[in-house]
Amino acid sequence: MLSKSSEPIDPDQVKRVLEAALLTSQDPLPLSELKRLFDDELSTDILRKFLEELREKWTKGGIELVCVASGWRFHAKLEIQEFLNKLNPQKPPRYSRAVLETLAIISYRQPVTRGDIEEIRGVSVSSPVLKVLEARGWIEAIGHRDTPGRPILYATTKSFLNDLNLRSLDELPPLEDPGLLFEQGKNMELLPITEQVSVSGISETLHPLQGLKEETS
Amino acid sequence: MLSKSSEPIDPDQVKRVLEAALLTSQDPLPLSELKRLFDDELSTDILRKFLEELREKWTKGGIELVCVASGWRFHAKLEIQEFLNKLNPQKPPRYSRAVLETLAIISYRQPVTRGDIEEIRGVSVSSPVLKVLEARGWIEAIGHRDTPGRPILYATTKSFLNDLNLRSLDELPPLEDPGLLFEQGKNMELLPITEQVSVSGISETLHPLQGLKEETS
Amino acid sequence: MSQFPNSTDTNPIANIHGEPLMELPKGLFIPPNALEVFLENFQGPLDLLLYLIRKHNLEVLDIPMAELTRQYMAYIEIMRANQLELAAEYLLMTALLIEIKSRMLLPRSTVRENEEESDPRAELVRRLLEYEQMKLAALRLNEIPQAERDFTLVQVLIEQTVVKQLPEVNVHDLRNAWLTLVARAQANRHHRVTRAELSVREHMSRIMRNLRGHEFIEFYELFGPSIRVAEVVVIFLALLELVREGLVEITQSQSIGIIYVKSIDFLNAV
Repeated sequence: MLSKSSEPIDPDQVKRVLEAALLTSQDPLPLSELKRLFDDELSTDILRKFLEELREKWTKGGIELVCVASGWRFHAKLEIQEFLNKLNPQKPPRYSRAVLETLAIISYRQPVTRGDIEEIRGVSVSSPVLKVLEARGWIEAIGHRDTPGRPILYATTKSFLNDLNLRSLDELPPLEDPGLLFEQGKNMELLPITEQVSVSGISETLHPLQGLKEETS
Repeated sequence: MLSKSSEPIDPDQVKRVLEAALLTSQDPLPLSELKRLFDDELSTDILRKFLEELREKWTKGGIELVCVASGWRFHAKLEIQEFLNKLNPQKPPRYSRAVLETLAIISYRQPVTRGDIEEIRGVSVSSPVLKVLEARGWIEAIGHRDTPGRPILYATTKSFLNDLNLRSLDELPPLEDPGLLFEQGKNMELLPITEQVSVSGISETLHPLQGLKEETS
Repeated sequence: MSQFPNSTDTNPIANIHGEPLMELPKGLFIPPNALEVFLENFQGPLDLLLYLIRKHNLEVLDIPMAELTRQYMAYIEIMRANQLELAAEYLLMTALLIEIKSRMLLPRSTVRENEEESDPRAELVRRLLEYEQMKLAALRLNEIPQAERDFTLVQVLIEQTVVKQLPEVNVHDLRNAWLTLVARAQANRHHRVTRAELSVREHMSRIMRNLRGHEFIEFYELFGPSIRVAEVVVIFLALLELVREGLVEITQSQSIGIIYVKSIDFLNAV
């Protein structure tokens, strides 16, 4: 075997082992680690030579061997990346219901305080929800309401209008008269809670709990 | 570019992309996924041919291309693993007999409930045993049996087959004919003790302690 | 693991070939923890029985029940003598073995009355064989090379060059979100009026009132339809408070099963 010092080292075997180690390692491997593969019987120079040969061998492949700060590792070449991206087409993420509702309230009722939002939504509004929208540059603090505690007033930004292709807030879709919502079975798909108002039973009473889960996400 | 149907397909480029995709993927890639790399412009037969060529190419390397339940993937060859183990001497623990027997029952008798497993093993199955297998992604709840209490039905996952380098459950080792289990001198490894001294006395009953090290852990 | 000394004056306990079990010697030379470890080696009564059958070369398809029962009992006795906690399954098996043994002693005519009654050992044999089959399967399964344990998977880095995508929102999303809010507000209007009155004490009384005259109510019944989150929390707190004060009892017969709330008063009255 390779590790026995009495036997001559087989260069092909060394390269096979080096290559397998680098292909299977999660992290870059420093020379000190790579040496341990061979019980420290190979000198740094010899290892480096083999690594250079490996690098050379892979220059025509879809992945390449590079030496980074913490050691050697393989990574996918940039020009292959576009193919690999086809495997994992990134679906655009979606905002949670909490974020969307908060944004809707701020859009239609601005300027509003956090308390206003909580009042309308019936649940507390967590800081991350507002932070997400602030970080996106869609809402901003525009002042304080002159009530005890002087709560921050939020409003939407120009950037919000730009990103939604609106010239002004007037172009937001008009809201229907809430009174109409409960007649003629209109917009029923929007009403997860009210649809079985008159039915009593377990399924229905579970709804508030389900709502809770979504809110806290 | 390769993806444009007007241009002829460059076999080297196809193999480069296939290889890079398989080397960088976390999970085995089925043919359907691999096709997407080339915008579904390559037939299954052609892809299979390239995959075979890739497999052939790597037979002399430290890693090998195999086809498992969920598709194609690379892994380190067993004979190279002994070198790699020097980098990570810590191996995942071996499963206890309780876990292994539970896994065997689920593998060969699926779908089964916890009650089924207990019936066969003659002892209650503790939750951690099932949890270990679920956490490993080897078993999953696939529904409920329509009996009182609606017990959960368990089955093995594709990931289980993948991890054992199997393409389907058919490739599991066949079950031994029950009638032959006790033929003279057969399956002696099932004895918790290795020696079958016919000496009587307490001292004999203590021998199993020697076999213990392998069993637990 | 060190060898245990062979105490010369120890009487045979786990007996071989028909010799009856002698009385358990008082000074058994088994460190209790060693015995415990030995017994832990068995997965249960079936495993122990299979061990005995193999060790004593008993015919599994024609089990000498007297012999097997004696062997089995010997182990149970050792466990008891050492005051090891014995899993219920072991005792259950004792009962089963004795029952089979006694059924085999019944005169044949009685057996024949039940048509062609099968061998009383049949079910036990079936279970033993099935378990042995699975034990063997487990061994074979464990011999198959496993990812991570026996071989490493290839994992080459793909750099995340793609900029993290931000969620898209359009005006319809906004409108729908708003309409949902309005709808919810309508549905909750009735409750909103009483919002200021939400108190834990009040809901404790309400729960107790609900329980009056009932043996129990289901947990879910406590939460009416279209209830608001704040109210869920208050009702839950009220329930916890009632439990703490020993006024109700909460039971659940199986995980994810129905939770029942019982009034202690009712329990006492019955």
